[in-house]
Amino acid sequence: MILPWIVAILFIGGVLAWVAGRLGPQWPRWVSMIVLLIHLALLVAIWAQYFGQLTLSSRGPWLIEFNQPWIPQVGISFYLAMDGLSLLLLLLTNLLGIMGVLTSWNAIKERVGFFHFHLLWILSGVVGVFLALDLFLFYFFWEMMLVPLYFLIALWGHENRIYAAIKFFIFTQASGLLMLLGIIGLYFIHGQSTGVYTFNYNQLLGTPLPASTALWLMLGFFVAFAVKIPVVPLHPWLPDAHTEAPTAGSVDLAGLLLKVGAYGMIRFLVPLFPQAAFSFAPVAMVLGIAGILYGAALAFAQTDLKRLIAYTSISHMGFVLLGIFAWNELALQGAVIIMLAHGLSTGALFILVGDIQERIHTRELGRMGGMWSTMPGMGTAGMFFALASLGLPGLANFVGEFLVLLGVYQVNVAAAAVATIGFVLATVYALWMMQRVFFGPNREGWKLPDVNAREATIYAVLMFFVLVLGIYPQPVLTTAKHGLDNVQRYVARELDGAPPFDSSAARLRSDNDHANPPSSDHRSRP
Amino acid sequence: MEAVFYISGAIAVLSTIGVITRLNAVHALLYLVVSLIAVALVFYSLGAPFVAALEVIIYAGAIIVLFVFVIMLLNLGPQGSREERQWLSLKTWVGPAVLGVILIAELVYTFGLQPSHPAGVSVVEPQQVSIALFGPYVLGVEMASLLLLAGLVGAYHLGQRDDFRRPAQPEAEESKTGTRSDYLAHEGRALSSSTEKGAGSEIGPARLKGDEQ
Amino acid sequence: MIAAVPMAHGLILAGCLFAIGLIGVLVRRDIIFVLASIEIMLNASGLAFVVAGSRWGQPDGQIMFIFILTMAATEVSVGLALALQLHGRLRTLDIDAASKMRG
Amino acid sequence: MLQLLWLVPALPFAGFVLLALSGRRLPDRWVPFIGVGSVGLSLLAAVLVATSFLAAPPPGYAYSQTLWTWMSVGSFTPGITLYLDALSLVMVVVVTFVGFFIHLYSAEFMAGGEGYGRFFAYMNLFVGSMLTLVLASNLLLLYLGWEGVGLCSYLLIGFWYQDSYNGYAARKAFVVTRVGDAALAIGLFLIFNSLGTLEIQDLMRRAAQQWAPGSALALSAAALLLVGALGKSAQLPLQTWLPDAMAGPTPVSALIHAATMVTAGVYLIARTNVLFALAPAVQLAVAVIGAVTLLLAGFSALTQWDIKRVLAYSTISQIGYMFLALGVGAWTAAIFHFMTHAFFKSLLFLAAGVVIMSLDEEHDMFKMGGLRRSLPLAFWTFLVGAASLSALPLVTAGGYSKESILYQAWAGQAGSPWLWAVGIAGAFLTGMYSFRMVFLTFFGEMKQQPSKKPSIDIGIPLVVLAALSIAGGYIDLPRTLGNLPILSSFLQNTLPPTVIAQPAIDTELVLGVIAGVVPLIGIYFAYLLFFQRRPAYADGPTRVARGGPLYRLWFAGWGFDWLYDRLIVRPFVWAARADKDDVIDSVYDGITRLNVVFNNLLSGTESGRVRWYAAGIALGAVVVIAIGVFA
Repeated sequence: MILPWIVAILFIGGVLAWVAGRLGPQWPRWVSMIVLLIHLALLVAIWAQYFGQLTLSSRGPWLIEFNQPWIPQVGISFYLAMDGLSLLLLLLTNLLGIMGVLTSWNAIKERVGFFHFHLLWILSGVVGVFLALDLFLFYFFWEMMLVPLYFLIALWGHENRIYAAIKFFIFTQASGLLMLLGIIGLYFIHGQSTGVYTFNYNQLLGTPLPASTALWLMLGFFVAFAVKIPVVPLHPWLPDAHTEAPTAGSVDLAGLLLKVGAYGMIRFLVPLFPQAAFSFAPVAMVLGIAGILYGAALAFAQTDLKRLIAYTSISHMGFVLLGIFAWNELALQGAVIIMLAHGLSTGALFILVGDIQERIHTRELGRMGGMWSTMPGMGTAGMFFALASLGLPGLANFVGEFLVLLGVYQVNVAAAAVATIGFVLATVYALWMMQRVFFGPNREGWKLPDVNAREATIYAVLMFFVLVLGIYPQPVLTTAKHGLDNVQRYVARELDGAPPFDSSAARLRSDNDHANPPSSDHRSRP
Repeated sequence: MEAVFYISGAIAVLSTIGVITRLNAVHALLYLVVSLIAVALVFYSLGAPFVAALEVIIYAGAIIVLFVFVIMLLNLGPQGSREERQWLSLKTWVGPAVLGVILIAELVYTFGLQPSHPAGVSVVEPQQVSIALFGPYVLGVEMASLLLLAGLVGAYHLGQRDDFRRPAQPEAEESKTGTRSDYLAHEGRALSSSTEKGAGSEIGPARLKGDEQ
Repeated sequence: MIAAVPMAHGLILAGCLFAIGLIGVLVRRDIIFVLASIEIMLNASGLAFVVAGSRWGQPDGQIMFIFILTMAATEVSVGLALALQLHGRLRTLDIDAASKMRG
Repeated sequence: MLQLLWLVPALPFAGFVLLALSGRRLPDRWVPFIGVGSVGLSLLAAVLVATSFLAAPPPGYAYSQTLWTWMSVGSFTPGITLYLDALSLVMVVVVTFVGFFIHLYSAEFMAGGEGYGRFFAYMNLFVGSMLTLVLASNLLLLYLGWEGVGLCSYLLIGFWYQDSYNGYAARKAFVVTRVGDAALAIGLFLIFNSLGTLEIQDLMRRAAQQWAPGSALALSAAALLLVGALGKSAQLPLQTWLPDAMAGPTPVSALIHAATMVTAGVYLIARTNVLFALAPAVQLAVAVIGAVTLLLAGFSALTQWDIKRVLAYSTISQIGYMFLALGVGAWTAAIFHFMTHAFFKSLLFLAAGVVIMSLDEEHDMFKMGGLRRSLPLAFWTFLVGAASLSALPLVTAGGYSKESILYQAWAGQAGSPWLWAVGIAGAFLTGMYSFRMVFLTFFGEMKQQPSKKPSIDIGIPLVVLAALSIAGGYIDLPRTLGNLPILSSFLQNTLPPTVIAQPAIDTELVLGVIAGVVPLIGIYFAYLLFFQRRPAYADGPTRVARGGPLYRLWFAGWGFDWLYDRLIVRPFVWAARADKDDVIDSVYDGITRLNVVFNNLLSGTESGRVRWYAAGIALGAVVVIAIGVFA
């Protein structure tokens, strides 16, 4: 019964924040902060309660389920379910939500209530997407998170925000419609073959599909998720949307909306169309690598700091795409870790840019430089997160990227080798950013206030999580394993004749058939 | 009886050609009356006397008279046909004529496809028509009456000739007797002023519309 | 008085009248002539209905003609009222003068 | 006492955390206590662990301590496990020892400068990462240390961040080493994919069983590890970053770019010696690269005017010797040379630091001179260092280590006379450029009056390192001179013994004599060229400008920088800048513009004239009928 509350809290919180906006600018901030904290408390309670159950091999596929028929005639049910994967992403959503609210504490001055209304509705849309297991409900939340972000960018954005907002909306909406086609196609094919017309994920899983239609339906889903990830040819909306969005908007945009695409692929795309996904895998991997290299090269060339960071997130998410389509346990775990790490580190970088922009009212790299002398605190934070984004071992991104490349190497050696070049290019743009912003002579003679208490807490919290995820990622890995195991089991079940390179999925299936005792090689944890 | 059909058909075609080629409006209308009467004869020859009567009474009688009435009202006089002459150069006839001929050719071809069944074999008495009219088609009749009412109201409203019945009255900015270009200019001014006013009143959030390129 | 005229001829006659009316509409620039040509086209279509009705010996054709008649009547009245307005406002009967609504 | 092993890397990390968190709040007086103290305690812990290790060597001559499982995903379960054996013991002791003295030195050397706390924070982070690298039991933890030291070298080279050239040099260092690290990462993937583990000891055992010597897997794994080592140890072709790395403060150059980090590659190859033994072709490549690098660097060192760049090229050259030793299978000799090199090279850097500090940041040797009497301490310690560098026989530590390398280059099973000949030529060059440096800076008439005198804090490290530069060699005397191989026998517990083709005492004697005489000839040449005939040029750049094309080629590090700039840097920058506005974005803009064009076209058809629309309808009707009837 708790799942609908998890979605509803933010939903109602948004309305409350808007209403509270009437009373004064401070109120909505506190309302949304309280709502998010309650939401966090709920999630942590769930995690603590179910953590023990995560590692049991006899665990069911879902931690919590909530299924309520919504429009029975058409087979639509209000079906929410949570497993390890979605729990992690919900925690990330909540954390970045709180960071978003904190960072725009006094950045947003006019129509504060309305701002927080949009912010919380984006979060509730994203939470809904991570929990929905009814394809129609999934698409409903998919659309729901889109509109408030459009208004967030359009109303509180920077210079040419209208262009960016419309471009973002068209890209996502058009691709969303393709996904809708895929959903409906699947719905009818399933209905014809089994007589049961339903959008329920579990029942739709096994639908027998002829290869060509499966490919087309899968492509429908792929385009929608590829636009969100973003995959290279479909990425141009991201730099504009990021540069023009207010800080909280771009934190949520980078942190959450990019993950929705990747989550969608793991949850819906590959399990629903396993054969088509694997025949499409080489193409997707090439796109992933292209994303890594192209994103990195362009990031280096940008003169607008926020645009630079936007392109870096294209490069990072290229790794995630690579990991998903390698589809073995290492690559998938790596993809999940990168999703979390990217959310944290790139979110932090956007907050940093927001703070810098608040001080010097520009994002032009040409005018920055030598800011370490006036803002050492900001400099250290910037250095920390730049190092995280270039994949320094000991920080979160490296764990993810290493696992992905390790997994991809088992599937496709050339892909892993070329993707590793991404490490070098990442170093180039990260250090280039640091040089242009913090090091070098202070040409403009900036005399700026260093990090204040609020900003310091944001950076400290994010630094803590990036460091812990980098040094001791085990709790996250075990939770993600719960989610990934049942997704891999679905795919393995459908691919009884598992294609050659998908050995790990088949092997996984054999592991789970004879319930293996909790694996003995778990070293004694301190 | 076929002779009546063919002769009146030919007359109808010739007179309608006459209608569209006349320069003077009244001449055209007279040709139109001839054409309608010819068509009425055709109806009669096809065994539809009631409709033939209707055609003559309503179509030729009422509608064409209405035309003449309006022409009288507009009292164009000779300068009307002078305008017509410089409008109707031969060049303007070519396009539509070609189109018309193609259309006729297509219709002739299509009607010639099936073996055509003789029409007008039996006379349809007016009694039959009226039974059918107030039988299954009673709804149609009511709708027709509604249509007529609408036409009546519309014509009455549009017919208000208040603005040009009082030419001498000095309206504040309406220049009644200006030529067409004045009118357009005046229209233009009114239109643009409204948009400035529209932009001025910042109804939506100022930033949304304000500096949209 | 059985005319036994083949239906096709009737329909062809209606077609010709319709086409001529169409040419009239396209060619003439005076609104009165345009309305007259429209009347011709309506009359032609009525003719076609009556021919069809008489071919089956059913009254339906004629009833349709009656409906067309009423529609033509209202159409003319409104059309002419518009013509009066046009003349009042634009001091001319040239139908192309009223081309305010364009892209 | 072995349980204290985890303290060795943990203490410097703790020092880093303390200094980083305290930031500017900590007054400068307290900074050195934390900075130097943490490394000192780490040295103490290392010594304690070493003594208990030597006193009661644990079973299998190795001790492993697991702190926690870093990550466990399916069969991939790397742990944060420290592994201590003979090799890593030597490395730990040397790193902490030299590190401590350099920290002591920089406490006074860097005093008063801006970012004092930041400097020691980075230095502590470096020592911590280096110790993690050395003590790592699996390649992933080694990779963590590997990247950590790369990061600290970036941070410390770019320490004086106001000057954007330092930033450039720092970025160059990190990116070039990162190229090597990417290759190393691919090597890790390959090893895990085929052997199933990254634990160094396990993977070496499995490699020996599963990989046939010279097989494709063995060759590619060894080659990738080699490229990683080349990047970090600044060997051909990835050596261009080290000379520019001299932009950092001198203690940094001493610690990172002389003693410890640059030898990480040597440690990696020594640590994974089984992989290289399984790939003889790659091992030969190691030797050849080492030989070629030592020669090229030797020539370049001859032409530099900046005292620190001479030492930088000399470091590249000396590491070339270590690679040569590794290539011919003389594992212990390589480590021995690493140890002695750490002592005398850091000594040279520290002494040079004193000279630079006292001449107000003057780097140009041609502007120095006659400092013998004014900086006696610096002069004598510099002389000892230079002697040890040029491997004076019998007296200096460098002599013993280089002599053993040269002997095994000749007599070693994988060695060959050619390698030995290159080694000897290198020794000659080393002698020449090291004493060129001594004569230019300390002899001749004094051009600048030294303003500051070094204090006691600087004196102690110099004296201690000078002593070690001499005494350091006695712990591994070759058979011909006392036959006391303590170090090599100790290292043989971990590293395989060197296979000597035909061990004959006379060849060893002859080679020993040649290896002793050649440096003396080099020094004599330096004496002729740079002591008697004082150089006429006022400063270095004019000397280079007037030098012949060969001279300028050597000065520019054989043109590698120029080549890479043309080959890689400029095309990449140009391509990225050209595509700044994202050509794919312009594709979408193109679509929108196309849209507008169509809009204009179609809106033209709305002419507002009724007859135009009627004509349209009529045309449509005609077409539809035609289609209906004919199609």
